Amino acid sequence: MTGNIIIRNGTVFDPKNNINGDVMDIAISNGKFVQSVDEKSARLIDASNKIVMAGGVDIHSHIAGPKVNMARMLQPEDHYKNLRCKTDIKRAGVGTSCPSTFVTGYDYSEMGYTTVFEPANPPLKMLHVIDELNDTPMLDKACYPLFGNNWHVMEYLKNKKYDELAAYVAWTLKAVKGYAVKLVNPGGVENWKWGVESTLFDEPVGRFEVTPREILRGMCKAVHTLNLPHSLHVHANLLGTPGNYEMAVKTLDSVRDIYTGGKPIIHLTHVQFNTYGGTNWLNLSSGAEHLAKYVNNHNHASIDLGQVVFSKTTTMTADGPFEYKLQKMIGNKWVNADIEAETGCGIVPITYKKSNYVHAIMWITGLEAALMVDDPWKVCMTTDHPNGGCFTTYPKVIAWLMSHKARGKVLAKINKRAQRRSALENLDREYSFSDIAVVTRAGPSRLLGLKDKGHLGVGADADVSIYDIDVNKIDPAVQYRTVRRAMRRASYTIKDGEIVVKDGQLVKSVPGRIFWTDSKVSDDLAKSMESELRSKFNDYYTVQMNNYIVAEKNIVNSTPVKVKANV
Amino acid sequence: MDIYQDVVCPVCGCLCDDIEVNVENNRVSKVKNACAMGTTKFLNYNSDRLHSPLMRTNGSQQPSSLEESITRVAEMLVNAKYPVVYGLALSSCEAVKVAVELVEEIGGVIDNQTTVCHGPSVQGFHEVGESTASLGEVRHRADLVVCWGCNPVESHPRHFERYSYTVKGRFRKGKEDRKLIVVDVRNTGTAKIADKFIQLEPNKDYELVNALRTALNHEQIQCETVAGIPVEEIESLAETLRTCEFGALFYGLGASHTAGKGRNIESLGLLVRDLNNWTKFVLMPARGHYNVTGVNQVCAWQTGFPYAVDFSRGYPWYNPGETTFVDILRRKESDASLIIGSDPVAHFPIGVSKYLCSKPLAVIDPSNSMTTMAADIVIPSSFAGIESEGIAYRMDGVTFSMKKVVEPPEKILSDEDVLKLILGKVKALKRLK
Amino acid sequence: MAEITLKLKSEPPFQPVDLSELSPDGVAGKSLNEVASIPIWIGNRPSVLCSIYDISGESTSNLSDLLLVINGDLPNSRRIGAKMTNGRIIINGRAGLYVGAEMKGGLITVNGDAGDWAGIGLKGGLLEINGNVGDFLGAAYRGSRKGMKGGVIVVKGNAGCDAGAWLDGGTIKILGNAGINLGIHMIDGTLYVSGNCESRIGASMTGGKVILSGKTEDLLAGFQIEEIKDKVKVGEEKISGPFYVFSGDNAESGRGKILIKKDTNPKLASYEKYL
Amino acid sequence: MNPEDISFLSIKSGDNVKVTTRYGSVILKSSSSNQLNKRGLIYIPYGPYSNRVVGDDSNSSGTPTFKGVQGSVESAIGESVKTLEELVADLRGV
Repeated sequence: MTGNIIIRNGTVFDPKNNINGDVMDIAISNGKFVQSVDEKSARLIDASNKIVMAGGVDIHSHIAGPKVNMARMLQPEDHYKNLRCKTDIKRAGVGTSCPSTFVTGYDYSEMGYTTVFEPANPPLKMLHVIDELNDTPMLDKACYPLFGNNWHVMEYLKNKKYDELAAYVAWTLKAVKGYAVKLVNPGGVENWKWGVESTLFDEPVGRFEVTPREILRGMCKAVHTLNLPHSLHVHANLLGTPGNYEMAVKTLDSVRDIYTGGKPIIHLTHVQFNTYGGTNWLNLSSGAEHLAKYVNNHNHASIDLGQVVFSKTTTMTADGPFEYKLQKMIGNKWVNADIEAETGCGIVPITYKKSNYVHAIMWITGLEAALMVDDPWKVCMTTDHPNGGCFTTYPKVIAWLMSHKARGKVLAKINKRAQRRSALENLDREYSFSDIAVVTRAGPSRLLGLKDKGHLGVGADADVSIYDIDVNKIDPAVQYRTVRRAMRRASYTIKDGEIVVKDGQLVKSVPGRIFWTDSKVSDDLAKSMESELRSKFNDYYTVQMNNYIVAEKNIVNSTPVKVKANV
Repeated sequence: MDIYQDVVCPVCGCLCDDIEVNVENNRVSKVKNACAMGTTKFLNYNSDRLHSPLMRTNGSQQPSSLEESITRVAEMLVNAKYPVVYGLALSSCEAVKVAVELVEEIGGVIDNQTTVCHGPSVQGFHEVGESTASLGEVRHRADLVVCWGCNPVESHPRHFERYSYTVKGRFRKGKEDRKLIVVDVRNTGTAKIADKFIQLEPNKDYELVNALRTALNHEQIQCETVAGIPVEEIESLAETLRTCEFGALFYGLGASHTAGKGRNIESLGLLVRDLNNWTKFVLMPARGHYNVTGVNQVCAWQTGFPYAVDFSRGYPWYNPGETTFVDILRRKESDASLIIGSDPVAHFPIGVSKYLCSKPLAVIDPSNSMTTMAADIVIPSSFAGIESEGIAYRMDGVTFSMKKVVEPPEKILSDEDVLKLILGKVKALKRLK
Repeated sequence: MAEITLKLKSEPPFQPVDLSELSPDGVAGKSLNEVASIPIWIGNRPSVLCSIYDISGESTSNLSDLLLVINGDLPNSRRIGAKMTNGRIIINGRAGLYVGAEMKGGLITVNGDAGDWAGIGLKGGLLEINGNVGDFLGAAYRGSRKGMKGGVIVVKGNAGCDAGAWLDGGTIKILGNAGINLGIHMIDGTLYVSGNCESRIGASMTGGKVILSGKTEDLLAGFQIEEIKDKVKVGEEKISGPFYVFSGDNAESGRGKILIKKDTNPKLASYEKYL
Repeated sequence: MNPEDISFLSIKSGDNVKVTTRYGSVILKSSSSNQLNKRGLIYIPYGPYSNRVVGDDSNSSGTPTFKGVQGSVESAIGESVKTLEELVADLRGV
């Protein structure tokens, strides 16, 4: 694989191993961190006066799959703004909000990221997702298949067949090579397929006799039963609706009793879009306070931000009805794409403007959530790329988290009415570098059950980012611009022990691996579930069951994660 | 005898995946479940094969070695200042990936059959987007099916029985629960079985859609007929569309190739968008070549653009009309072409075909065609989905892994492998330079 | 006025020639030698301006005082005068695609035909084409809803299809005939056609004004007659009518106006009963 | 072709006709079809013959004008339909 590397005299932030800015050496051999290596045979990287962290880990970023690709096809005008030439190392491509796959990998890598998970995929089109991820270099990747509006799921729940449900989820993850379970607007997308725009939490889904609450609880239990590495990943109902913080809290609270300690069992994603107060768009406000209070008082839940960054971007989600309402409101081009028996999809390009009241409230809401949740281990930094903004804007978000001054600069320029309604001015909290290492590395890795990611301990995957920031000279609260610049282009990115970025430029292209979960349920249960599934498969789908399965030969560096289920 | 089940049919965009193929002594002996088009392909694919590479010397095509032909193609591409690589709708996605890399390497243009097929539909999509669905959604829910300028009965024979009309779905028993409306200029096979046939005047698609949308907005239409159809009939059609429970509008080249082209599809997109304010409605192209959707997908994720991508300045650039093959030929701008599994000499208007033949022309194809007859270099290839594996996309984007059921003839490589050899040679030549 | 003259050499390349750097902005303040080495692309080969043009004259750093004269037919050229902000270009011969694309100011005169996407996304200045022009004159890029926003385009000859698509300001005058989809998706601004016009004028328009002196086929169903007007103004110019005034596109709940000369369009008399 | 159009030309289904448009002309073998249920409509399958009478002007869409092309049809009994080989030779100019 690779030779030995010593990263010398770096200022190391490795919160998982309680290292907080200590100056030390990090040794790498054969793609893993080791105690020490022979100096003579090692390549030395001088990291003095530089920050050393584990490679970045993104828990939620729409980088590949049918909806991302439709969004690419939808917007040639967007690509024209950022055309990338082929080089000796890089393939050509396009940037902006829906970058081509190669560019996605390169840009992430140049920011020091090494692991990115794609969070919403129709199982029926997983071969497409995987094939795009195969073409997304530089990163370790995985997918979260969608289950929130799945007919089988709703039927198992209606018939109270919980073991079979777990077996079905295990089978699907294995068949389509998914990693975690994602719910998007549970029940609401099925209703949308008949044109119904809003779904109540405790009202049965049309023609299926189960409620969104039951879907949430049932799937949360199934994930628990299967011992999946990541908790239930939820995009709640009523996303993008004034007053929806109540639904967010209700969603988290609906599974509280299932928690038995340890890691969180539910991850509420892109909370910014789900944490509004007010009753309509005119009196919209941030509801972050309420959500933060709940998350602070409970340990069964984690969140990621979905921060909005003022820019032209593209919204895309499996939440078809949300995108329908969005296009009605802003009148832009609109894609809706429903998937039989499983899920939906919507896409609307958008430009977030500082002067726009709603957009300004959105910006405030995300940051308030980040600053009001006390424990950074419960928070992951995301923009829900590209929904809140492109992942290339992460350094901006990091600067806002680290600097009251940086936030203030923007706050002064946003819509005045929104400004007056913001609590940001009074939130003095400023993230430390260690906090940043938590919300961009250690935290997401822990939540994803990636034991070998997000830290620099011996035995972990040697994914490293080195940033040109001298903590003795740079106060991030003041010199946030320096931090932003440094984080946009890593001095070094090391992936599996190979130097892939140097001085902010890609120096080597590597394919990365694709994780998926193989949760083993008892043979008898698996067999009976599968035979029943086979008997009705052709009634549900327009493809044969054998062709639904994604073969491992179609995956570049297929990396199954094996766990044992409780059934 | 070997029996292969759940074979994916590599003919049309329906990509039926329930085909059973019997193979005896490396020959397909029997085909079950396929339509006439699919059966014919599996049984007769071998009938007009190319058996050896050919090169034109002194005006006539002579057999040559694979290596020599690969070298000649690579030289042709490296020497060209504006080469075009065209085709791939009958290739696997794996082959498409190699082709995109090759075109990046040579600084050329890559275009595919979309350009003379649903290219205008893609342009309509750029303008307004679309409300669409996987075909199973239509199967389970649609109580109204509209075929606009498409003729599935004759060109996608199993479309109705598997996906859209006669098929039984979860919420629909079959055609008794659905209504079929056909909008076309002629009384096609599909029109003949429709519950309602709206025969419009040629080139008046946009006018009719505009009138329907105006009627949906309850605005007065100040003329007696539009596109040859009385306004009352248009208003009643708008009412039918508006009041269904789940409508599906399939469109074909009858809409995308008539006057206004992409604007027609854009207007259908707007019609369906408007209908979603009343009910649930989806729009879908009925796509022809089995993997034309796949080429668009791979091109889009690798380059940002679905077809007609110009790498001449190092980055991908796209603008139909400028970077599309027909227009490049019409302006006489290309200086070499490599065609993969397509027959543009037969299918492009005569003026541009002539120009195509006047510049160096190479072809990779399993079978003889007018283009192979006109070419300077011909390299035979295997049939993807029959003689080699690979990924293909159905017209609604559902993805399949195609099977290999027989061995290709001796020494015949897949187009993916031929392209890899050309790419290798191109890289070697560029290093020498 | 400082003048630089480019004379096309014999046997120019037939592959696309990218001249996006060729504008007063790219030439101002440069010596002749520097002008000669302005980068261009011939197909996939990087090259320099003097490989296809003989260059003479004298430059100036004062943009507004700079004239580029380009002699010779180069219909395969791309982007002459793109994004120019000031100064003047005279093209004596056929110009290729994207002439004056995204132009912000100054003046371009084409004494000959111009290709497709001339003046696309124009923001200011004057683009004069004394021959015919191709499709998508003053329109928006693929997928973009930002068409021409300001400035003036005058075409002496005919225009192809989709002229003024997504027009959002400024004026386009076509003195010859116009193709299908004139002013489609128009938001604001003025489009004037002196000759005849193919169908679908103002399709999906939401605002702005199209004025037609010549003949057209049917109007789209989304337009309703509003009044008959004696004369209209295009910029400073008064054009005498009478004109039928239609409003629409009602398919898009639009508030655009189409004015069509009554005398040349007796077919449209059928609308008078709705007045 | 529409059956009435065939009678109007005083030919029978199967006789050769000459189709002319502003793009060119081609000799074809006629065939009567009730799918062409209105007079004045003809249909030519996509391919080397239809491509002699359709236009390469794409309206900057990339797609030639393959449909909705106006033209005329006349009887061409005695004239022969070209073979594919002849068409290729034509194209290559040999």
